[in-house]
Amino acid sequence: MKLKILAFGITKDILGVQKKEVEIATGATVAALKDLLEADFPELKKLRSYFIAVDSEYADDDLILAQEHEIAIIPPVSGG
Amino acid sequence: MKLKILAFGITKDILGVQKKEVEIATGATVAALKDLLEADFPELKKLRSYFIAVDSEYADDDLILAQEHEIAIIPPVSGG
Amino acid sequence: MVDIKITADELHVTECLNLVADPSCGGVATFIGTVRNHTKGRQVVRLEYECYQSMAIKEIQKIVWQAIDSFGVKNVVVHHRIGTLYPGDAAVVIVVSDGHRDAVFDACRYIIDTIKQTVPIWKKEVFADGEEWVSAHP
Amino acid sequence: MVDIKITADELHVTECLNLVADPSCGGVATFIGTVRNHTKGRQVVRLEYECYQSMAIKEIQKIVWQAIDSFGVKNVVVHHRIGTLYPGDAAVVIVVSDGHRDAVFDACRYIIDTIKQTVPIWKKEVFADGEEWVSAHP
Repeated sequence: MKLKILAFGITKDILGVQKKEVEIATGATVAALKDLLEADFPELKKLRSYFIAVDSEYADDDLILAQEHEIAIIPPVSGG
Repeated sequence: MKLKILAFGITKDILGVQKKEVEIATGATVAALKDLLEADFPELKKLRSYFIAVDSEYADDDLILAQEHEIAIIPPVSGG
Repeated sequence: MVDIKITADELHVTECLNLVADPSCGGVATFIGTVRNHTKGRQVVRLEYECYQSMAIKEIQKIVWQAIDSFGVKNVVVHHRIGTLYPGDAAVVIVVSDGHRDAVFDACRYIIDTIKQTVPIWKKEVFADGEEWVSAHP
Repeated sequence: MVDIKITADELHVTECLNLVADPSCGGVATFIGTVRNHTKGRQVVRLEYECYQSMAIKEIQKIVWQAIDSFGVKNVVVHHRIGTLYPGDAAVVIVVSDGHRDAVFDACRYIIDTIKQTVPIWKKEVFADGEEWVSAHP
């Protein structure tokens, strides 16, 4: 399946774009997506941390992704 | 000696005036002044508490008073 | 920067904020105490604030310097209003700015808590059917 | 009353204070986060704030409702600015009002502390000689 990924902050710089399509096995989890992203963009592993949000909520590693999800990479936040 | 006493808040109501002269033995302490005031104005004893300030500072009971002091009765404060 | 004022005039929060404005400070904590329209179920018509001015200024100065000592904050403004106040009016404005967020909160809270304990300012609540000096009796 | 806003426009503290104005509330605590002119000894030229808007609003709403649940406060305003900010500009204004002084301080502090931990807003510090996403790296 194809996932649409949004990237913000430093992850937008790492991916080079704000929106990206990623091809991944149907039924893949958040953890699998992270592995895939880290393989393509090893700079992600140098971050203090990062999370995946699904439909505007922080997602656990075992959440199963679907094509209709809005998926975002959330690097360490620094609001305020 | 004669002491000039300022009264504020509810103690102004109890004394009936904002400034009062009190006659007391030379060398009297804050504690002695309080006894004298409470004898004349028993309503003072019904307060939650009250303090004597001497020259704009809270005074201990054993401080010795003098005619040139500015003395004030400080009932429970309620600023803010 | 420290600015302390006791005044019968209306308090202006923006004036206080402008006083502490400092581009080296990233955090500003403020406490504003306003007159409530009720107390223990009774409707408040107005408050009458009275003050022993010379001592009140001294006591507020002590509190502000204790706060600066304890929490290391840079700028503090304390403006207290006296006289007749109506529900909604600001009676006290405290503003603290510094580079450290925890410090500005701690200092601001220390200042208002201690003002309420030691500064010789008194308020009388005036109700439709009577009046009462706040905290005077047990 | 709850009012949450993320905007590219200048923040106005008096607007936020007017929103929480409530004669049943005697205490108002405010936190204002402003842009500092230096960080770790380097001169800050400007900050660039970026935001995942739909999620950021949701996360701020969660935080505000947790604060209302935990501390029982009545009125909360959170306005966060995004886009390009310069030293001295307000990036966030939080205002909490209630009848209880401790509660407004606790709620205000909880809200800013938690915003800094969970809300998807990012700032890049731009220096004369480079730029850096804040907190991105260990």
